[in-house]
Amino acid sequence: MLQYSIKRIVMAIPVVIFISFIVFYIIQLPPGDYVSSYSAQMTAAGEIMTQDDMDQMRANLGLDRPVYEQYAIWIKKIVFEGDFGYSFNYNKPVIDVVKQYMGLTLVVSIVTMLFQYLVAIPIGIYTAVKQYSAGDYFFSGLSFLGMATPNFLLAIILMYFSYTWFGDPLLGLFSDEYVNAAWSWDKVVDLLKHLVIPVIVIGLASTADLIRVMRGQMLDELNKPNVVTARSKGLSETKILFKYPTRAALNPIVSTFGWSLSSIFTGSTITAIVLNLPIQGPVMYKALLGQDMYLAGSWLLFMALLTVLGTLISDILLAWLDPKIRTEFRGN
Amino acid sequence: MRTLPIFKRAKTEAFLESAAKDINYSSQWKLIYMKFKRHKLARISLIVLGVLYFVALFAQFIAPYSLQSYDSKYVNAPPMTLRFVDADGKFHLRPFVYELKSARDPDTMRKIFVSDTEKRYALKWFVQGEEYKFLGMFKTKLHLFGVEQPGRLFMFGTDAMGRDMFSRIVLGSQISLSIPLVGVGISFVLGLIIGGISGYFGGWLDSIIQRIIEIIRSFPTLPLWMALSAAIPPRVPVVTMYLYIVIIFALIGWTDLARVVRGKFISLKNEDYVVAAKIAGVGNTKIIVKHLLPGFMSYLVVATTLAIPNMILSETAMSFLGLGIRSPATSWGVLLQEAQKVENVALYPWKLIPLGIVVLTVLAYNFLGDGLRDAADPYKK
Amino acid sequence: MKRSRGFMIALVSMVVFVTGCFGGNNAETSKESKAVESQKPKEAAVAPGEAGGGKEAPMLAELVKAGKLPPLEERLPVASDIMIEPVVEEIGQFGGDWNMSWKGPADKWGVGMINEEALFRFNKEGKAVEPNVAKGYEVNDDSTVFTIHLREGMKWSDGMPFTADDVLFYWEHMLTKETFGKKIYDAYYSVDPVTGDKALAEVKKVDDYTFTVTHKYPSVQFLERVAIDNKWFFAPAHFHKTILPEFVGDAKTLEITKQWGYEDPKQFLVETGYYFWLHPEIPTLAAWVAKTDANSEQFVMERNPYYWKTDSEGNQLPYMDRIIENQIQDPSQQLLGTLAGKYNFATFDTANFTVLKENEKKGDFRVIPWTQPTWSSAGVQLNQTTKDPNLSKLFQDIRFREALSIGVNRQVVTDIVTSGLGEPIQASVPEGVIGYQEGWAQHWAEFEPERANQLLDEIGLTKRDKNNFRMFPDGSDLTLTVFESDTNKSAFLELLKKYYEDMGLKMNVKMVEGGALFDLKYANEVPIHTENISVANVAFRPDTMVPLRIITPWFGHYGLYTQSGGTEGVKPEGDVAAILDNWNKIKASKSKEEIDQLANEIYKLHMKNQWVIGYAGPTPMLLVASNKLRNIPEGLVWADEYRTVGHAHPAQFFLKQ
Amino acid sequence: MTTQTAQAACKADDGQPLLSVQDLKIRIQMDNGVMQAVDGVDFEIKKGKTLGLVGESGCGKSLTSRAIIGINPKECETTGVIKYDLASEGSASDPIDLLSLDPKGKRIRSIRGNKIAMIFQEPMTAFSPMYTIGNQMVEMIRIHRTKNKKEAKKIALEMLGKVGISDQEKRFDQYPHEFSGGMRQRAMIAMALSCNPELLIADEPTTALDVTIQAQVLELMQSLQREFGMAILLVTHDLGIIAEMCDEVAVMYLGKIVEQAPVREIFYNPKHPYTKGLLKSMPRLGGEKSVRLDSIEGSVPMPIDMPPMCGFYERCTDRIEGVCNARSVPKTRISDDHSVRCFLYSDQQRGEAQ
Repeated sequence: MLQYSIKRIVMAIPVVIFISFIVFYIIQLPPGDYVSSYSAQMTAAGEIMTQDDMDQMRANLGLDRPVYEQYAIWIKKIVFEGDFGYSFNYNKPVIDVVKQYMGLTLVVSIVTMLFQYLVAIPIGIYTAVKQYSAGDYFFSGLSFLGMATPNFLLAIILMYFSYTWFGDPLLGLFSDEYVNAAWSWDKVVDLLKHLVIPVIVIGLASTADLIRVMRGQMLDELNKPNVVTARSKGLSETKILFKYPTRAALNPIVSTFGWSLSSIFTGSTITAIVLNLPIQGPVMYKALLGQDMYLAGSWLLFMALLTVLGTLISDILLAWLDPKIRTEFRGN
Repeated sequence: MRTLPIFKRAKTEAFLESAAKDINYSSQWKLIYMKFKRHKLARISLIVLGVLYFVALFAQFIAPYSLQSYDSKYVNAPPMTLRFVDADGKFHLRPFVYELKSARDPDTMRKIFVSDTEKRYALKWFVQGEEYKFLGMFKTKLHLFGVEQPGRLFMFGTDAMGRDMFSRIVLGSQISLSIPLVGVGISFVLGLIIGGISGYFGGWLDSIIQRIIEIIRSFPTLPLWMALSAAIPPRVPVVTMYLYIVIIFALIGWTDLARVVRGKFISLKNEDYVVAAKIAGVGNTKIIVKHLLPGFMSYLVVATTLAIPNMILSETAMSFLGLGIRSPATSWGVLLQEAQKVENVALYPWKLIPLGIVVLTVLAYNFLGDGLRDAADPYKK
Repeated sequence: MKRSRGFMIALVSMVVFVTGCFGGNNAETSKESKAVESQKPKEAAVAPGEAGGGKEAPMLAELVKAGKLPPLEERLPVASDIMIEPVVEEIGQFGGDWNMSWKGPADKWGVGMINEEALFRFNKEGKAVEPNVAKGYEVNDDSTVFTIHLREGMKWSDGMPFTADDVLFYWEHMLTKETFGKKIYDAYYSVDPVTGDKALAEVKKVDDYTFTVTHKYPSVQFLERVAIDNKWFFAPAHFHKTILPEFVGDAKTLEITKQWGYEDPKQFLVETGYYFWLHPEIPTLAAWVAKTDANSEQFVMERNPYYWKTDSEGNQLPYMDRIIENQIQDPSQQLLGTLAGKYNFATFDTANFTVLKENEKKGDFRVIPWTQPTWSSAGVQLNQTTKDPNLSKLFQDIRFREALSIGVNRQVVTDIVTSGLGEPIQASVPEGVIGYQEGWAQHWAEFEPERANQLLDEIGLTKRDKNNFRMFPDGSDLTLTVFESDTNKSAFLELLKKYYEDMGLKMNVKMVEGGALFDLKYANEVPIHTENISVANVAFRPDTMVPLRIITPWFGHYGLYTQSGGTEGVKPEGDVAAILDNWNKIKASKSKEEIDQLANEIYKLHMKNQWVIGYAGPTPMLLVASNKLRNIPEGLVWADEYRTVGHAHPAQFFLKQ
Repeated sequence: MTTQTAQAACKADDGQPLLSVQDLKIRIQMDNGVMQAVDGVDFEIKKGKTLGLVGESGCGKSLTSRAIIGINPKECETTGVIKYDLASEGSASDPIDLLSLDPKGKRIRSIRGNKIAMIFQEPMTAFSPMYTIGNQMVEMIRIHRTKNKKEAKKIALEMLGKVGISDQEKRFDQYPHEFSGGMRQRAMIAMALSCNPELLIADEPTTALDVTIQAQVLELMQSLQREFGMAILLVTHDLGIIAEMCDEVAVMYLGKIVEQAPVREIFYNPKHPYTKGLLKSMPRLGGEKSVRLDSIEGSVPMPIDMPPMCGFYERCTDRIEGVCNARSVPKTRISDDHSVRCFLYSDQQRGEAQ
């Protein structure tokens, strides 16, 4: 197992290097650079940006150098100094920007994830055990509805209803008075209140997906002969349900955890924009649009790393959860 | 009558299935069909999808108006009610609508619409309207239904430019229901072939393919699309551009399927019957086509039907990011993106009708996939 | 050093605290007499010291009590130099937050303009400037020497005195050294009427509160142009001396740059020297000063305890304690937040008019429309120098522009695009704004499709392709490509496409991202763009109407020609050359009348040529304010030159309890 | 333990049936009607004896065997009486009706695995791949015999040894996939016998195994039966196994027992055409291997809404038109221990049939 993991990690290194290059190249691909995007914004606000101003700015930011040179400098700094570069937009080192948003991003993602698993797995089991019952149809319908409604629209609708019913559209993650306040019990409550809509909106689609997967897996497992064997042994139904089909059905779900690793750190971009959530997704989206390239680049690189790592984790998890593969490694 | 060698069946499957199987010996596909027929929701879904695709095919004929029938008089008009009883209490067999009169509220500038009960327009079949090309072949002015000029029929109300929402939904279905199929088709073929190769042959080929998949999965798609949409010259119509985007989407999106296919191939290739075939000297292609593919064809069918609604939804997301279709070309994504404004939710809720249609379509596809899944499941009766 | 100063302040305030306590009770009784006195500002201005705590915000009074702040009269300029800000409705009450939404630090100007103190600011009508930071000025007869007086005893927000040295410092060590990424502004150059040579002004200190600006040639509009180009003709010398390399050396500046979290010293100096109001560390003269990092979710600005304006009763402004800018990511959040009363002030364009109006009662706010000096709310600019020679020849043909203008039904466009708030008129200067011309609004404004087609035929666009679109006489493809980055324009562009194509002119829309569009403009790759012209007075700000540099789509590379001094770009001819000619005369002009007359010529040339075609008249800017937020004037002009909301003098806004 | 089994072995001779199935009917609701999967099955198993239930796949033999301990899916509507003698519990006089017990209840669960154990045809799928063999064995022992983990493991190891698995300690911690097919089935048997059941239901226990292993497993079962004195219900389609293992045979066709007799009777004096057909298709010992086996012509009809007739009618070579396809076939007693359902033998009891 260890050997396998090491082998996989070693193989991931050239992949990551290649990805870093691609990432940097692609970020440069859309026309214009940070300075033109910045100048366009400032001009729209009434400021006059002349060619000279822009040239000067490009020189200040090192954007006048050829792409490969910029890439080399960037990578060199990452590797040797752990410095991921500088965000033009925030006037801060990239690391600081990422840090600024990481806390709340993790809160949103983890709460959403908990919501997903806590809701989806029991419902998945229920709908499989009671296949074709009224409850099955109800939950299936609900989960499909969640799947079918585009996030951004659902977000707007929920915000509007929250406004008409409670007088507060619950924008962002905190009420105004708590944004800059120190952490307190009230602030936590306020955060939880504001988390309801994001969790529903972000979580619904994947919850629906999870319910379907869980239901399908359970249906497969429930009809396996080992369930009959277990029954013939005199086990109680509950024990059978949880020890045999549920445990087996959870395997693929647990192993997909690795896949969602990168999304935990981003949060849902579109939903976050609509709901005004101060998390990584929109920050990175803005960075991409505004060609704040070191921020965007470092972030994309980070995401790529997580994807590679996530795949690795998924594979290892899958191997570890499947005795067949696990014992093979033990054999080695 | 066919011969049934009773002692040759070394393996019997789960008892219930065997109870049915030997008694009524049918092919796998026939069985799936039979089981599918029993899934009521899936059957209804199939009918719903049939209707939707039929409407999409004859969209220009079914839609009373075109995509460019802007009319400043009827901006943001609510859906009209089809009436049978007129203002005098008289019953009419043929449903009709009243003429809409509009004026702006001087304070809020909102368009106020009042039915003019003096003027009735009966709903008619096969009326003359705007000219279009029927199935892209010949020109005609005939529309399935409508009311006579100058009357207007807005069954789902109008948008901010005075266009009939019903017509836009109908015409938008052409893009929304067709382009996703292209994307799914490409992903499907790529995922199947590459995943199959990776899983069947294994070894260094598998390693390389897996690394390539990892690279593709971590591709930054957003800047890629931004670059693409900037690079495409303005003369390329938006629909074509969107098609390109979907193709790129598919070129990236096949990796998921490929991984599943690979997994299935790996587990199937060690099954006795495949090993037996290999020992017997059957060629690789034949093994794959004859022995491996049927083993999870059902899974593929299901995965595909479930991928289509995802594609439809991702189109709406692309429209949100400004990378999708742009009006006057219309897709459901465009309509949803237009609806995504507080003022529409607050004042003109009928603009959310397209959401209902998208939900319906996605539901139909999902239930269809679900039905297929249940039907293809050999353990299910 | 800093610590000892703090100690001094504490000592002084201890003394004042005692006196303040005694004066407190008189505040109520003295109020009425003060109202009468307000006619004579000087006496009123003396009052705060006497009235004690009642004349300053409670939060400051507390600080004074606690000894953390010197008493009010020590913070204000000398009585005679206090600026009395007239209130719009009534004398206000202290306290409360001014809650708004903003798009984050990218929207620097959004928060900058409303909280800006210029040396001279535009008056209510916008026709002339009035003293603001400056107390007053004198100018000699030929408009070459401007003597500007500052306010004695006026202080920066950190309590350090503001003097002519700060002006001189700014001039000598920042502006002329170009430390903050901007070239020396045009306003500081005077032009030789004969040769057109430019000469840089000289700035000299007379005494602590007086300085002179001396031009080589007459510069009639100097003050107005400073009010636009370089609102703040000063900088806190005591602060900038601690960061500028000239004073601390390059190494130290680099160190400070890193300390502040910046990467590049030059960029750091741009940020601190130009966008100073976003940094809590930098003292300003503004009513509110930054308290938090602008990148945080809430950008908070707090009242400047040394603010140098009072109301007519001697209450130190601003009335409101804080500005709170809540970061939003999507415009819909501003709308929802406003409806829900989360923000007590916001500005909207007309698209949201109906939903705002319908919720006025429920949301307890009011919609205040301000006019905009915009020529149109939907229109196109035809790039006269576009790359394709066939196309530029066509665009330069006045008949083609007329055809494009009359081939579109403005009634329909206006109704759909402006929700009925605009007029179906030509792009023209609105009535009441400088440059207004009789009949301009109706110029080529009728919908005459037959005549439009006839004109196009006359030009020679008679050949048609297989889709029945017109081709150039040489048989090449004729496509009008509109570049756009604003998705809100899509409805208009759709209508435009319909009408243009009805005329047989193929039209494509290319959506590009803002930055990319900016680059394309510079590269002269944009044949048609939908930018609207909005200018309060061409004589103050010529950039959109006179081809001086590349910025406005219609004149394209004519601008590059002027900017490069004739080495690059396209040489302006005909009426465009005439416009430049007039502008050069304005720059060298000796009298305001002459300038007005020349400016009018420029407007007339625009009316005649209609390089900018408008299809829907201008719409108002909507200010939405909570009913509690008072003193917001109605019917002002919303213009960048007047600093948008800043024109309403927000220091005197207040929250009515 | 040994005394208990000895007792059971003793009682085997006194003629009291351990299990008695009467008029067992299983109906399954299908889309196109009700399938009568098992239609009035009667049989008895005496203590220590082996009953073979033979028939083609889908004849309902598996359903019948599973119905005994109530582990059919809930779609199976089961009626009839399944009497089980709980003599060891000291209520010898009053056998209980297993069918009347709640299939999810405690009572039946205490019988499953404990009194009546079952082994299945595919040990690979019958074991869960997720847990070790040891885990799955101990689980059962801990329900019925001892709560103590260590003791349970000891019993399991002992049982593994008994079924001929060497290196038990290691095997105990292995997963099913690490066992060979025969080994798995041995483990299955070890598990089934670990609670000393009185009745072992073996549902095609050797079908999935190759011939040599088959023989070993059968031998194992026989020797264990001798040791523990349990009764066996052997469900199979293989007459060879029947011949080797059983005392009595019941031949099932289309949900009905068409012929029932001691094993010798069936092989030397088959009555029902179906039984005859089966025997013909059986490879003869010493017969030529290359000769293709006979098979019975025709396919089995679906027992859905069947009219009263003989289910074998269409495939029967000896059918009587107008009789076999016109009424349901009554049971005919040929001798004391031989009965058959066929009109060919029912002349003398025609009155009864009508």
